[in-house]
Amino acid sequence: MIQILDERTIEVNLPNKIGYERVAMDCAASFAKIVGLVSARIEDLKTAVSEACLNAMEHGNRGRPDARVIVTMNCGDDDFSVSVLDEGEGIRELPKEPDIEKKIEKLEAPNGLGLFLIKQLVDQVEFNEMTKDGHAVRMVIKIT
Amino acid sequence: MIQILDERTIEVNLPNKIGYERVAMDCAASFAKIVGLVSARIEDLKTAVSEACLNAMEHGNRGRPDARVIVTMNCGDDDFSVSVLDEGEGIRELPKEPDIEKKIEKLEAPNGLGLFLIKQLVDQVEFNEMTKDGHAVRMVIKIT
Amino acid sequence: MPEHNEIRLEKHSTVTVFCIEGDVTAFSEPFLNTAYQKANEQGAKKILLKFDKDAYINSGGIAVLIQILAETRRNNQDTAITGVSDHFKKIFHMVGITKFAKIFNTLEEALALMTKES
Amino acid sequence: MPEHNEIRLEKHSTVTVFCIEGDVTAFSEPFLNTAYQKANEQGAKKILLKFDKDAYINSGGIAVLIQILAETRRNNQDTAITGVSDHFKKIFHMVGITKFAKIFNTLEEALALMTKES
Ligand SMILES: Nc1ncnc2c1ncn2[C@@H]1O[C@H](COP(=O)(O)OP(=O)(O)O)[C@@H](O)[C@H]1O
Ligand SMILES: Nc1ncnc2c1ncn2[C@@H]1O[C@H](COP(=O)(O)OP(=O)(O)O)[C@@H](O)[C@H]1O
Repeated sequence: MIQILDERTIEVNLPNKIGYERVAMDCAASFAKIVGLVSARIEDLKTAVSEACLNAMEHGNRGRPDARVIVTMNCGDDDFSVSVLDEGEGIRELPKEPDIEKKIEKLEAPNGLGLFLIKQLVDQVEFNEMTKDGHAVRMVIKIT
Repeated sequence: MIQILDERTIEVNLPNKIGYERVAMDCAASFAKIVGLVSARIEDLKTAVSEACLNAMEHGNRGRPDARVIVTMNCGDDDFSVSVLDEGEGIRELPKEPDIEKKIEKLEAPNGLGLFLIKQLVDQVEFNEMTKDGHAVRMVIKIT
Repeated sequence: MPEHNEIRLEKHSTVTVFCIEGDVTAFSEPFLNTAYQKANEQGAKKILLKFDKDAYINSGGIAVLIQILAETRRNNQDTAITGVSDHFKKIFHMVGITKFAKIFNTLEEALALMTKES
Repeated sequence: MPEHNEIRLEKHSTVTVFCIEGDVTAFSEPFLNTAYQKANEQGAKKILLKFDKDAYINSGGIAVLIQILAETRRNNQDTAITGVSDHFKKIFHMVGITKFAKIFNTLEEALALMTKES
Protein backbone atom coordinates (compact mmCIF):
# COMPACT_ATOMS: atom_id res chain seq x y z
CA MET A 1 0.00 0.00 0.00
CA ILE A 2 1.54 3.27 -1.07
CA GLN A 3 -0.03 6.28 0.59
CA ILE A 4 -1.26 8.39 -2.28
CA LEU A 5 -3.09 11.36 -0.96
CA ASP A 6 -5.14 12.29 -3.96
CA GLU A 7 -7.99 14.73 -4.37
CA ARG A 8 -10.43 12.26 -2.95
CA THR A 9 -8.39 11.15 0.03
CA ILE A 10 -8.40 12.43 3.58
CA GLU A 11 -5.97 11.14 6.16
CA VAL A 12 -6.25 11.32 9.94
CA ASN A 13 -3.25 10.57 12.10
CA LEU A 14 -4.19 9.67 15.69
CA PRO A 15 -2.32 9.00 18.92
CA ASN A 16 -2.73 5.48 20.25
CA LYS A 17 -5.27 6.42 22.87
CA ILE A 18 -8.57 4.65 23.51
CA GLY A 19 -11.32 7.22 23.14
CA TYR A 20 -9.63 9.00 20.24
CA GLU A 21 -11.17 6.50 17.83
CA ARG A 22 -14.17 8.83 18.08
CA VAL A 23 -12.25 11.48 16.16
CA ALA A 24 -11.59 9.11 13.26
CA MET A 25 -15.20 8.01 13.42
CA ASP A 26 -16.56 11.56 13.30
CA CYS A 27 -14.14 12.47 10.55
CA ALA A 28 -15.27 9.52 8.44
CA ALA A 29 -18.90 10.44 9.08
CA SER A 30 -18.28 14.03 8.06
CA PHE A 31 -16.52 13.02 4.84
CA ALA A 32 -19.18 10.41 4.03
CA LYS A 33 -21.92 12.97 4.52
CA ILE A 34 -20.27 15.40 2.12
CA VAL A 35 -19.99 12.78 -0.58
CA GLY A 36 -23.60 11.78 -0.12
CA LEU A 37 -23.67 8.46 1.73
CA VAL A 38 -27.11 7.84 3.18
CA SER A 39 -27.36 8.14 6.92
CA ALA A 40 -27.86 4.44 7.69
CA ARG A 41 -24.65 3.65 5.82
CA ILE A 42 -22.87 6.47 7.61
CA GLU A 43 -23.84 4.82 10.89
CA ASP A 44 -22.45 1.49 9.65
CA LEU A 45 -19.24 3.23 8.62
CA LYS A 46 -18.92 4.95 11.99
CA THR A 47 -19.11 1.72 13.94
CA ALA A 48 -16.74 -0.07 11.55
CA VAL A 49 -14.16 2.72 11.70
CA SER A 50 -14.40 2.96 15.44
CA GLU A 51 -13.96 -0.80 15.92
CA ALA A 52 -11.03 -0.97 13.51
CA CYS A 53 -9.31 1.89 15.34
CA LEU A 54 -9.91 0.28 18.72
CA ASN A 55 -8.33 -2.93 17.48
CA ALA A 56 -5.40 -1.02 15.99
CA MET A 57 -4.81 0.67 19.35
CA GLU A 58 -5.30 -2.36 21.55
CA HIS A 59 -4.01 -5.26 19.50
CA GLY A 60 -1.96 -3.83 16.63
CA ASN A 61 -0.13 -1.22 18.69
CA ARG A 62 -0.54 -3.18 21.95
CA GLY A 63 -1.53 -0.05 23.81
CA ARG A 64 1.88 1.63 23.25
CA PRO A 65 1.23 5.33 23.91
CA ASP A 66 3.86 6.50 21.41
CA ALA A 67 2.40 4.49 18.53
CA ARG A 68 0.10 6.01 15.92
CA VAL A 69 -3.03 4.95 14.09
CA ILE A 70 -3.39 6.29 10.57
CA VAL A 71 -6.82 6.32 9.03
CA THR A 72 -6.98 6.92 5.29
CA MET A 73 -10.37 7.58 3.73
CA ASN A 74 -11.02 7.62 0.03
CA CYS A 75 -14.15 8.38 -1.87
CA GLY A 76 -14.27 6.73 -5.28
CA ASP A 77 -17.06 6.84 -7.85
CA ASP A 78 -18.72 3.69 -6.56
CA ASP A 79 -17.31 3.16 -3.12
CA PHE A 80 -16.10 4.79 0.04
CA SER A 81 -13.09 3.04 1.55
CA VAL A 82 -11.22 3.39 4.80
CA SER A 83 -7.86 1.91 5.73
CA VAL A 84 -6.81 1.72 9.34
CA LEU A 85 -3.07 1.30 9.76
CA ASP A 86 -1.31 0.21 12.93
CA GLU A 87 2.32 -0.63 13.72
CA GLY A 88 1.68 -4.28 14.47
CA GLU A 89 2.07 -7.62 12.68
CA GLY A 90 -1.54 -8.20 11.78
CA ILE A 91 -4.22 -10.53 12.99
CA ARG A 92 -2.67 -13.88 13.78
CA GLU A 93 -5.84 -15.88 13.51
CA LEU A 94 -9.30 -14.66 12.64
CA PRO A 95 -11.46 -15.60 15.62
CA LYS A 96 -14.66 -17.59 15.23
CA GLU A 97 -18.04 -15.88 15.28
CA PRO A 98 -19.24 -14.77 18.69
CA ASP A 99 -21.94 -16.96 20.25
CA ILE A 100 -24.29 -14.92 22.39
CA GLU A 101 -25.79 -17.96 24.13
CA LYS A 102 -22.35 -19.04 25.29
CA LYS A 103 -21.51 -15.51 26.35
CA ILE A 104 -24.64 -15.32 28.48
CA GLU A 105 -23.84 -18.72 29.97
CA LYS A 106 -20.30 -17.42 30.62
CA LEU A 107 -18.85 -20.22 28.49
CA GLU A 108 -17.25 -17.60 26.25
CA ALA A 109 -15.70 -14.20 27.04
CA PRO A 110 -18.16 -11.30 26.61
CA ASN A 111 -15.85 -9.44 24.20
CA GLY A 112 -14.59 -10.45 20.76
CA LEU A 113 -17.30 -8.56 18.87
CA GLY A 114 -15.24 -6.00 16.95
CA LEU A 115 -14.23 -7.98 13.86
CA PHE A 116 -17.67 -9.56 13.71
CA LEU A 117 -19.34 -6.13 13.62
CA ILE A 118 -16.93 -4.84 10.98
CA LYS A 119 -17.64 -7.84 8.74
CA GLN A 120 -21.38 -7.41 9.19
CA LEU A 121 -21.47 -3.66 8.61
CA VAL A 122 -19.27 -3.03 5.59
CA ASP A 123 -19.60 -4.42 2.07
CA GLN A 124 -16.05 -5.63 1.84
CA VAL A 125 -13.18 -5.97 4.28
CA GLU A 126 -9.58 -7.05 3.96
CA PHE A 127 -7.60 -7.86 7.06
CA ASN A 128 -3.85 -8.28 7.22
CA GLU A 129 -2.72 -5.96 4.47
CA MET A 130 0.95 -5.80 5.35
CA THR A 131 2.88 -2.69 4.31
CA LYS A 132 6.26 -1.25 5.12
CA ASP A 133 4.54 0.96 7.69
CA GLY A 134 2.64 -1.81 9.40
CA HIS A 135 -0.63 -3.62 9.22
CA ALA A 136 -3.85 -2.30 7.72
CA VAL A 137 -7.48 -3.26 7.75
CA ARG A 138 -9.27 -2.00 4.65
CA MET A 139 -13.03 -1.57 4.63
CA VAL A 140 -15.26 -0.66 1.73
CA ILE A 141 -18.81 0.62 1.64
CA LYS A 142 -20.56 0.75 -1.72
CA ILE A 143 -22.13 4.04 -2.71
CA THR A 144 -25.43 3.31 -4.37
CA MET B 1 7.47 24.48 12.97
CA ILE B 2 8.50 20.86 13.15
CA GLN B 3 5.63 18.44 12.96
CA ILE B 4 5.82 16.52 16.18
CA LEU B 5 2.91 14.18 16.43
CA ASP B 6 2.84 13.54 20.13
CA GLU B 7 0.28 11.79 22.30
CA ARG B 8 -1.88 14.87 22.36
CA THR B 9 -1.78 15.69 18.70
CA ILE B 10 -4.12 14.72 15.91
CA GLU B 11 -3.41 15.62 12.30
CA VAL B 12 -5.84 15.78 9.42
CA ASN B 13 -4.58 16.00 5.86
CA LEU B 14 -7.18 17.34 3.42
CA PRO B 15 -7.44 17.80 -0.33
CA ASN B 16 -7.72 21.41 -1.43
CA LYS B 17 -11.44 21.28 -2.03
CA ILE B 18 -13.98 23.79 -0.78
CA GLY B 19 -16.51 21.89 1.32
CA TYR B 20 -13.91 19.57 2.82
CA GLU B 21 -13.17 22.18 5.49
CA ARG B 22 -16.19 20.62 7.20
CA VAL B 23 -14.18 17.46 7.83
CA ALA B 24 -11.45 19.40 9.64
CA MET B 25 -14.12 21.30 11.52
CA ASP B 26 -15.93 18.16 12.65
CA CYS B 27 -12.65 16.53 13.55
CA ALA B 28 -11.64 19.49 15.72
CA ALA B 29 -15.06 19.47 17.36
CA SER B 30 -14.81 15.76 18.09
CA PHE B 31 -11.34 16.11 19.63
CA ALA B 32 -12.36 19.19 21.62
CA LYS B 33 -15.38 17.37 23.00
CA ILE B 34 -13.25 14.45 24.17
CA VAL B 35 -10.87 16.73 26.01
CA GLY B 36 -13.75 18.54 27.65
CA LEU B 37 -14.09 21.93 25.94
CA VAL B 38 -17.51 23.42 26.71
CA SER B 39 -19.94 23.47 23.83
CA ALA B 40 -19.91 27.23 23.22
CA ARG B 41 -16.13 27.14 22.83
CA ILE B 42 -16.41 24.12 20.55
CA GLU B 43 -18.70 26.19 18.32
CA ASP B 44 -16.12 29.01 18.29
CA LEU B 45 -13.42 26.52 17.40
CA LYS B 46 -15.52 25.02 14.60
CA THR B 47 -16.05 28.35 12.89
CA ALA B 48 -12.40 29.36 13.33
CA VAL B 49 -11.09 26.07 11.92
CA SER B 50 -13.51 26.18 9.03
CA GLU B 51 -12.58 29.76 8.12
CA ALA B 52 -8.85 29.08 8.37
CA CYS B 53 -9.22 26.03 6.11
CA LEU B 54 -11.27 27.99 3.58
CA ASN B 55 -8.58 30.65 3.44
CA ALA B 56 -5.86 28.02 3.10
CA MET B 57 -7.72 26.49 0.15
CA GLU B 58 -8.70 29.71 -1.57
CA HIS B 59 -5.83 32.07 -0.87
CA GLY B 60 -2.88 30.00 0.38
CA ASN B 61 -3.24 27.20 -2.16
CA ARG B 62 -5.00 29.45 -4.71
CA GLY B 63 -7.56 26.77 -5.44
CA ARG B 64 -4.97 24.31 -6.81
CA PRO B 65 -6.70 20.93 -6.71
CA ASP B 66 -3.46 19.00 -6.11
CA ALA B 67 -2.48 21.07 -3.07
CA ARG B 68 -3.12 19.92 0.51
CA VAL B 69 -4.27 21.54 3.71
CA ILE B 70 -2.83 20.05 6.88
CA VAL B 71 -4.63 20.69 10.12
CA THR B 72 -2.74 19.86 13.29
CA MET B 73 -4.64 19.88 16.56
CA ASN B 74 -3.02 19.73 19.95
CA CYS B 75 -4.56 19.56 23.36
CA GLY B 76 -2.29 20.94 26.07
CA ASP B 77 -3.02 21.27 29.78
CA ASP B 78 -4.34 24.80 29.45
CA ASP B 79 -5.12 25.25 25.81
CA PHE B 80 -6.36 23.64 22.68
CA SER B 81 -4.47 24.74 19.57
CA VAL B 82 -4.98 24.23 15.88
CA SER B 83 -2.53 24.97 13.07
CA VAL B 84 -3.75 25.18 9.51
CA LEU B 85 -0.97 24.76 6.98
CA ASP B 86 -1.17 25.66 3.30
CA GLU B 87 1.39 25.70 0.50
CA GLY B 88 1.32 29.45 0.01
CA GLU B 89 3.41 32.45 1.00
CA GLY B 90 1.25 33.79 3.76
CA ILE B 91 -1.03 36.75 4.16
CA ARG B 92 0.50 39.71 2.37
CA GLU B 93 -1.37 42.35 4.28
CA LEU B 94 -3.87 41.88 7.07
CA PRO B 95 -7.06 43.53 5.82
CA LYS B 96 -8.88 46.16 7.85
CA GLU B 97 -11.94 45.29 9.88
CA PRO B 98 -15.11 44.74 7.89
CA ASP B 99 -17.62 47.61 8.02
CA ILE B 100 -21.16 46.33 7.79
CA GLU B 101 -22.63 49.76 7.04
CA LYS B 102 -20.37 50.12 4.03
CA LYS B 103 -21.12 46.57 2.92
CA ILE B 104 -24.85 47.27 3.03
CA GLU B 105 -24.30 50.49 1.09
CA LYS B 106 -22.21 48.47 -1.38
CA LEU B 107 -19.21 50.69 -0.70
CA GLU B 108 -17.27 47.60 0.40
CA ALA B 109 -17.29 43.99 -0.88
CA PRO B 110 -19.63 41.73 1.08
CA ASN B 111 -16.88 39.20 1.83
CA GLY B 112 -13.65 39.63 3.85
CA LEU B 113 -15.12 38.29 7.08
CA GLY B 114 -12.99 35.18 7.65
CA LEU B 115 -9.95 36.63 9.42
CA PHE B 116 -12.20 38.93 11.42
CA LEU B 117 -14.23 36.00 12.70
CA ILE B 118 -11.12 33.99 13.54
CA LYS B 119 -9.70 36.89 15.55
CA GLN B 120 -12.98 37.36 17.39
CA LEU B 121 -13.58 33.70 18.18
CA VAL B 122 -10.26 32.36 19.41
CA ASP B 123 -8.17 33.52 22.35
CA GLN B 124 -4.97 33.85 20.40
CA VAL B 125 -4.05 33.72 16.74
CA GLU B 126 -0.79 33.92 14.85
CA PHE B 127 -0.86 34.50 11.13
CA ASN B 128 2.06 34.03 8.80
CA GLU B 129 4.02 31.32 10.53
CA MET B 130 6.36 30.39 7.71
CA THR B 131 7.75 26.85 7.69
CA LYS B 132 9.61 24.74 5.17
CA ASP B 133 6.26 23.19 4.24
CA GLY B 134 4.42 26.43 3.76
CA HIS B 135 2.38 28.93 5.67
CA ALA B 136 0.43 28.27 8.83
CA VAL B 137 -2.22 30.04 10.83
CA ARG B 138 -2.12 28.99 14.48
CA MET B 139 -5.15 29.44 16.69
CA VAL B 140 -5.44 28.84 20.42
CA ILE B 141 -8.46 28.41 22.63
CA LYS B 142 -7.92 28.42 26.37
CA ILE B 143 -9.33 25.52 28.34
CA THR B 144 -10.81 26.86 31.54
CA MET C 1 -24.67 16.68 -1.39
CA PRO C 2 -24.51 19.57 0.99
CA GLU C 3 -23.80 22.34 -1.55
CA HIS C 4 -27.46 22.78 -2.27
CA ASN C 5 -30.34 24.60 -0.66
CA GLU C 6 -34.01 23.92 -0.71
CA ILE C 7 -35.72 27.27 -0.17
CA ARG C 8 -39.49 27.23 0.25
CA LEU C 9 -41.40 30.51 0.32
CA GLU C 10 -44.30 30.60 2.77
CA LYS C 11 -46.73 33.48 3.07
CA HIS C 12 -47.95 34.14 6.62
CA SER C 13 -50.35 37.09 6.35
CA THR C 14 -48.08 40.02 5.43
CA VAL C 15 -44.81 38.16 5.99
CA THR C 16 -42.93 36.11 3.38
CA VAL C 17 -40.94 33.39 5.12
CA PHE C 18 -37.88 31.94 3.40
CA CYS C 19 -37.57 28.40 4.77
CA ILE C 20 -33.91 27.77 4.02
CA GLU C 21 -32.87 24.14 4.25
CA GLY C 22 -29.24 23.18 4.28
CA ASP C 23 -25.94 24.89 4.91
CA VAL C 24 -25.40 28.54 4.10
CA THR C 25 -22.15 29.05 2.19
CA ALA C 26 -20.99 30.79 -0.96
CA PHE C 27 -22.81 28.02 -2.83
CA SER C 28 -26.10 29.34 -1.47
CA GLU C 29 -25.96 32.49 -3.59
CA PRO C 30 -28.02 31.34 -6.58
CA PHE C 31 -30.60 29.66 -4.36
CA LEU C 32 -31.09 32.71 -2.15
CA ASN C 33 -31.12 35.08 -5.13
CA THR C 34 -33.76 33.04 -6.93
CA ALA C 35 -35.91 32.92 -3.82
CA TYR C 36 -35.53 36.65 -3.31
CA GLN C 37 -36.51 37.33 -6.91
CA LYS C 38 -39.60 35.18 -6.53
CA ALA C 39 -40.54 36.97 -3.32
CA ASN C 40 -40.19 40.30 -5.09
CA GLU C 41 -42.40 39.15 -7.92
CA GLN C 42 -44.99 38.33 -5.28
CA GLY C 43 -44.60 41.85 -3.93
CA ALA C 44 -43.07 40.87 -0.58
CA LYS C 45 -42.91 43.73 1.92
CA LYS C 46 -41.76 41.83 4.99
CA ILE C 47 -39.21 39.05 4.81
CA LEU C 48 -38.30 36.49 7.42
CA LEU C 49 -35.25 34.33 6.77
CA LYS C 50 -35.68 31.03 8.59
CA PHE C 51 -32.58 28.86 8.86
CA ASP C 52 -32.00 25.25 9.86
CA LYS C 53 -31.05 25.24 13.53
CA ASP C 54 -28.09 22.98 12.85
CA ALA C 55 -26.98 24.45 9.54
CA TYR C 56 -23.33 25.14 8.91
CA ILE C 57 -22.95 28.82 8.07
CA ASN C 58 -19.59 30.21 7.00
CA SER C 59 -18.23 33.60 6.00
CA GLY C 60 -19.10 32.94 2.37
CA GLY C 61 -22.71 32.35 3.39
CA ILE C 62 -22.74 35.46 5.54
CA ALA C 63 -21.50 37.48 2.55
CA VAL C 64 -24.47 36.19 0.55
CA LEU C 65 -26.79 37.20 3.39
CA ILE C 66 -25.28 40.66 3.47
CA GLN C 67 -25.99 41.03 -0.24
CA ILE C 68 -29.61 40.08 0.34
CA LEU C 69 -29.84 42.51 3.24
CA ALA C 70 -28.40 45.24 1.03
CA GLU C 71 -31.22 44.59 -1.45
CA THR C 72 -34.02 44.38 1.11
CA ARG C 73 -32.76 47.66 2.57
CA ARG C 74 -32.84 49.37 -0.83
CA ASN C 75 -36.30 48.03 -1.45
CA ASN C 76 -37.54 49.10 1.99
CA GLN C 77 -38.41 45.57 2.98
CA ASP C 78 -38.58 44.85 6.69
CA THR C 79 -36.22 41.90 7.18
CA ALA C 80 -35.71 39.54 10.11
CA ILE C 81 -34.02 36.24 10.91
CA THR C 82 -35.01 33.14 12.87
CA GLY C 83 -33.85 29.56 13.38
CA VAL C 84 -30.22 30.28 14.19
CA SER C 85 -28.28 28.73 17.05
CA ASP C 86 -26.82 30.82 19.85
CA HIS C 87 -23.43 30.57 18.20
CA PHE C 88 -24.64 32.07 14.94
CA LYS C 89 -26.65 34.70 16.80
CA LYS C 90 -23.36 35.74 18.36
CA ILE C 91 -21.62 35.74 14.98
CA PHE C 92 -24.40 37.71 13.28
CA HIS C 93 -24.06 40.21 16.09
CA MET C 94 -20.24 40.38 15.73
CA VAL C 95 -20.49 41.04 12.03
CA GLY C 96 -23.25 43.63 12.46
CA ILE C 97 -25.98 41.72 10.63
CA THR C 98 -28.27 42.43 13.59
CA LYS C 99 -28.21 46.15 12.77
CA PHE C 100 -30.17 45.35 9.63
CA ALA C 101 -32.20 42.31 10.61
CA LYS C 102 -33.67 41.54 14.00
CA ILE C 103 -33.15 37.96 15.18
CA PHE C 104 -36.13 36.17 16.71
CA ASN C 105 -35.90 33.02 18.80
CA THR C 106 -38.90 31.38 17.20
CA LEU C 107 -40.93 31.62 14.04
CA GLU C 108 -44.08 32.33 16.08
CA GLU C 109 -42.46 35.23 17.90
CA ALA C 110 -41.21 36.68 14.65
CA LEU C 111 -44.57 36.39 12.92
CA ALA C 112 -46.44 37.82 15.91
CA LEU C 113 -44.29 40.93 15.95
CA MET C 114 -43.78 41.38 12.22
CA THR C 115 -47.45 41.09 11.30
CA LYS C 116 -48.35 43.61 14.00
CA GLU C 117 -46.02 46.29 12.63
CA SER C 118 -47.53 48.31 9.87
CA MET D 1 -14.96 14.00 29.69
CA PRO D 2 -16.86 11.31 27.86
CA GLU D 3 -15.47 8.27 29.70
CA HIS D 4 -18.01 8.64 32.43
CA ASN D 5 -21.63 7.64 32.91
CA GLU D 6 -24.32 9.17 35.03
CA ILE D 7 -26.75 6.35 35.82
CA ARG D 8 -29.92 7.29 37.65
CA LEU D 9 -32.23 4.56 38.95
CA GLU D 10 -35.93 5.33 38.63
CA LYS D 11 -38.66 3.11 39.99
CA HIS D 12 -41.82 3.03 37.86
CA SER D 13 -44.23 0.73 39.69
CA THR D 14 -42.59 -2.73 39.36
CA VAL D 15 -39.93 -1.64 36.88
CA THR D 16 -36.47 -0.28 37.75
CA VAL D 17 -35.30 2.03 34.98
CA PHE D 18 -31.55 2.59 34.50
CA CYS D 19 -31.30 6.06 32.95
CA ILE D 20 -27.85 5.76 31.40
CA GLU D 21 -26.34 9.05 30.34
CA GLY D 22 -23.28 9.16 28.16
CA ASP D 23 -21.46 6.78 25.88
CA VAL D 24 -21.41 3.05 26.50
CA THR D 25 -17.88 1.67 26.22
CA ALA D 26 -15.53 -0.52 28.24
CA PHE D 27 -15.27 2.46 30.60
CA SER D 28 -18.94 2.04 31.48
CA GLU D 29 -18.31 -1.21 33.35
CA PRO D 30 -17.93 0.15 36.91
CA PHE D 31 -20.86 2.54 36.44
CA LEU D 32 -23.21 -0.13 35.17
CA ASN D 33 -22.07 -2.63 37.78
CA THR D 34 -22.62 -0.19 40.62
CA ALA D 35 -26.08 0.66 39.33
CA TYR D 36 -26.93 -3.02 38.99
CA GLN D 37 -25.76 -3.72 42.52
CA LYS D 38 -27.93 -0.90 43.83
CA ALA D 39 -30.93 -2.16 41.90
CA ASN D 40 -30.40 -5.60 43.38
CA GLU D 41 -30.24 -4.20 46.89
CA GLN D 42 -33.60 -2.60 46.16
CA GLY D 43 -34.88 -6.02 45.09
CA ALA D 44 -35.41 -5.15 41.43
CA LYS D 45 -37.37 -7.78 39.51
CA LYS D 46 -37.80 -5.99 36.21
CA ILE D 47 -35.05 -3.89 34.67
CA LEU D 48 -35.26 -1.42 31.83
CA LEU D 49 -32.01 -0.10 30.44
CA LYS D 50 -32.64 3.34 28.96
CA PHE D 51 -29.86 4.75 26.79
CA ASP D 52 -29.16 8.19 25.36
CA LYS D 53 -30.54 8.24 21.81
CA ASP D 54 -27.28 9.71 20.50
CA ALA D 55 -24.85 7.77 22.69
CA TYR D 56 -21.78 6.23 21.14
CA ILE D 57 -21.86 2.50 21.88
CA ASN D 58 -18.93 0.30 20.92
CA SER D 59 -18.03 -3.39 21.19
CA GLY D 60 -16.48 -2.80 24.62
CA GLY D 61 -19.76 -1.32 25.82
CA ILE D 62 -21.75 -4.17 24.32
CA ALA D 63 -19.51 -6.63 26.18
CA VAL D 64 -20.39 -4.84 29.42
CA LEU D 65 -24.07 -5.08 28.54
CA ILE D 66 -23.73 -8.80 27.86
CA GLN D 67 -22.23 -9.25 31.32
CA ILE D 68 -25.18 -7.44 32.86
CA LEU D 69 -27.61 -9.54 30.82
CA ALA D 70 -25.83 -12.68 31.99
CA GLU D 71 -26.45 -11.57 35.58
CA THR D 72 -30.08 -10.54 35.10
CA ARG D 73 -30.68 -13.91 33.43
CA ARG D 74 -29.17 -15.78 36.38
CA ASN D 75 -31.24 -13.73 38.77
CA ASN D 76 -34.43 -14.25 36.78
CA GLN D 77 -34.89 -10.53 36.20
CA ASP D 78 -36.98 -9.53 33.22
CA THR D 79 -34.73 -7.16 31.24
CA ALA D 80 -35.48 -4.79 28.39
CA ILE D 81 -33.87 -1.91 26.51
CA THR D 82 -35.06 1.45 25.25
CA GLY D 83 -33.62 4.70 23.89
CA VAL D 84 -31.41 3.22 21.20
CA SER D 85 -31.18 4.48 17.63
CA ASP D 86 -32.15 2.31 14.68
CA HIS D 87 -28.48 1.66 14.06
CA PHE D 88 -27.89 0.23 17.51
CA LYS D 89 -31.14 -1.71 17.36
CA LYS D 90 -29.70 -3.36 14.28
CA ILE D 91 -26.39 -4.02 16.02
CA PHE D 92 -28.04 -5.42 19.15
CA HIS D 93 -29.96 -7.71 16.86
CA MET D 94 -26.80 -8.77 14.97
CA VAL D 95 -25.01 -9.63 18.17
CA GLY D 96 -28.02 -11.47 19.60
CA ILE D 97 -28.66 -9.11 22.52
CA THR D 98 -32.32 -9.06 21.49
CA LYS D 99 -32.65 -12.74 22.40
CA PHE D 100 -32.21 -11.74 26.02
CA ALA D 101 -33.65 -8.25 26.18
CA LYS D 102 -36.58 -6.91 24.22
CA ILE D 103 -36.04 -3.47 22.66
CA PHE D 104 -38.84 -0.94 23.00
CA ASN D 105 -39.15 2.20 20.92
CA THR D 106 -40.19 4.38 23.82
CA LEU D 107 -40.01 4.39 27.59
CA GLU D 108 -43.81 4.58 27.79
CA GLU D 109 -44.29 1.52 25.61
CA ALA D 110 -41.74 -0.41 27.64
CA LEU D 111 -43.34 0.51 30.96
CA ALA D 112 -46.85 -0.22 29.71
CA LEU D 113 -45.89 -3.73 28.67
CA MET D 114 -43.45 -4.56 31.46
CA THR D 115 -45.73 -3.49 34.31
CA LYS D 116 -48.55 -5.56 32.81
CA GLU D 117 -46.52 -8.78 32.77
CA SER D 118 -46.59 -10.62 36.06
N1 LIG E 1 -5.27 -4.67 14.33
C1 LIG E 1 -5.06 -5.87 14.88
N2 LIG E 1 -3.79 -6.32 15.04
C2 LIG E 1 -3.55 -7.54 15.62
N3 LIG E 1 -4.53 -8.37 16.05
C3 LIG E 1 -5.81 -7.97 15.91
C4 LIG E 1 -6.14 -6.71 15.33
N4 LIG E 1 -7.51 -6.60 15.31
C5 LIG E 1 -7.98 -7.74 15.87
N5 LIG E 1 -6.97 -8.56 16.23
C6 LIG E 1 -7.10 -9.90 16.86
O1 LIG E 1 -8.41 -10.38 16.66
C7 LIG E 1 -9.06 -10.64 17.90
C8 LIG E 1 -10.55 -10.31 17.81
O2 LIG E 1 -10.78 -8.94 17.70
P1 LIG E 1 -12.21 -8.35 18.00
O3 LIG E 1 -13.21 -9.19 17.29
O4 LIG E 1 -12.21 -6.92 17.68
O5 LIG E 1 -12.45 -8.57 19.55
P2 LIG E 1 -11.65 -8.05 20.82
O6 LIG E 1 -10.92 -6.81 20.40
O7 LIG E 1 -12.70 -7.81 21.83
O8 LIG E 1 -10.71 -9.15 21.19
C9 LIG E 1 -8.32 -9.80 18.91
O9 LIG E 1 -8.42 -10.31 20.21
C10 LIG E 1 -6.90 -9.84 18.35
O10 LIG E 1 -6.25 -11.02 18.75
N1 LIG F 1 -3.95 31.41 4.12
C1 LIG F 1 -3.82 32.57 3.45
N2 LIG F 1 -2.83 32.73 2.56
C2 LIG F 1 -2.70 33.88 1.87
N3 LIG F 1 -3.51 34.94 2.03
C3 LIG F 1 -4.54 34.85 2.90
C4 LIG F 1 -4.74 33.66 3.67
N4 LIG F 1 -5.81 33.87 4.47
C5 LIG F 1 -6.25 35.11 4.21
N5 LIG F 1 -5.50 35.73 3.26
C6 LIG F 1 -5.65 37.10 2.73
O1 LIG F 1 -6.44 37.85 3.64
C7 LIG F 1 -7.62 38.33 2.96
C8 LIG F 1 -8.79 38.37 3.92
O2 LIG F 1 -9.24 37.06 4.25
P1 LIG F 1 -10.67 36.85 4.87
O3 LIG F 1 -10.84 37.84 5.97
O4 LIG F 1 -10.79 35.43 5.25
O5 LIG F 1 -11.69 37.24 3.74
P2 LIG F 1 -11.92 36.65 2.27
O6 LIG F 1 -11.41 35.24 2.31
O7 LIG F 1 -13.39 36.72 2.09
O8 LIG F 1 -11.15 37.52 1.35
C9 LIG F 1 -7.81 37.43 1.78
O9 LIG F 1 -8.52 38.06 0.74
C10 LIG F 1 -6.38 37.11 1.40
O10 LIG F 1 -5.81 38.15 0.62
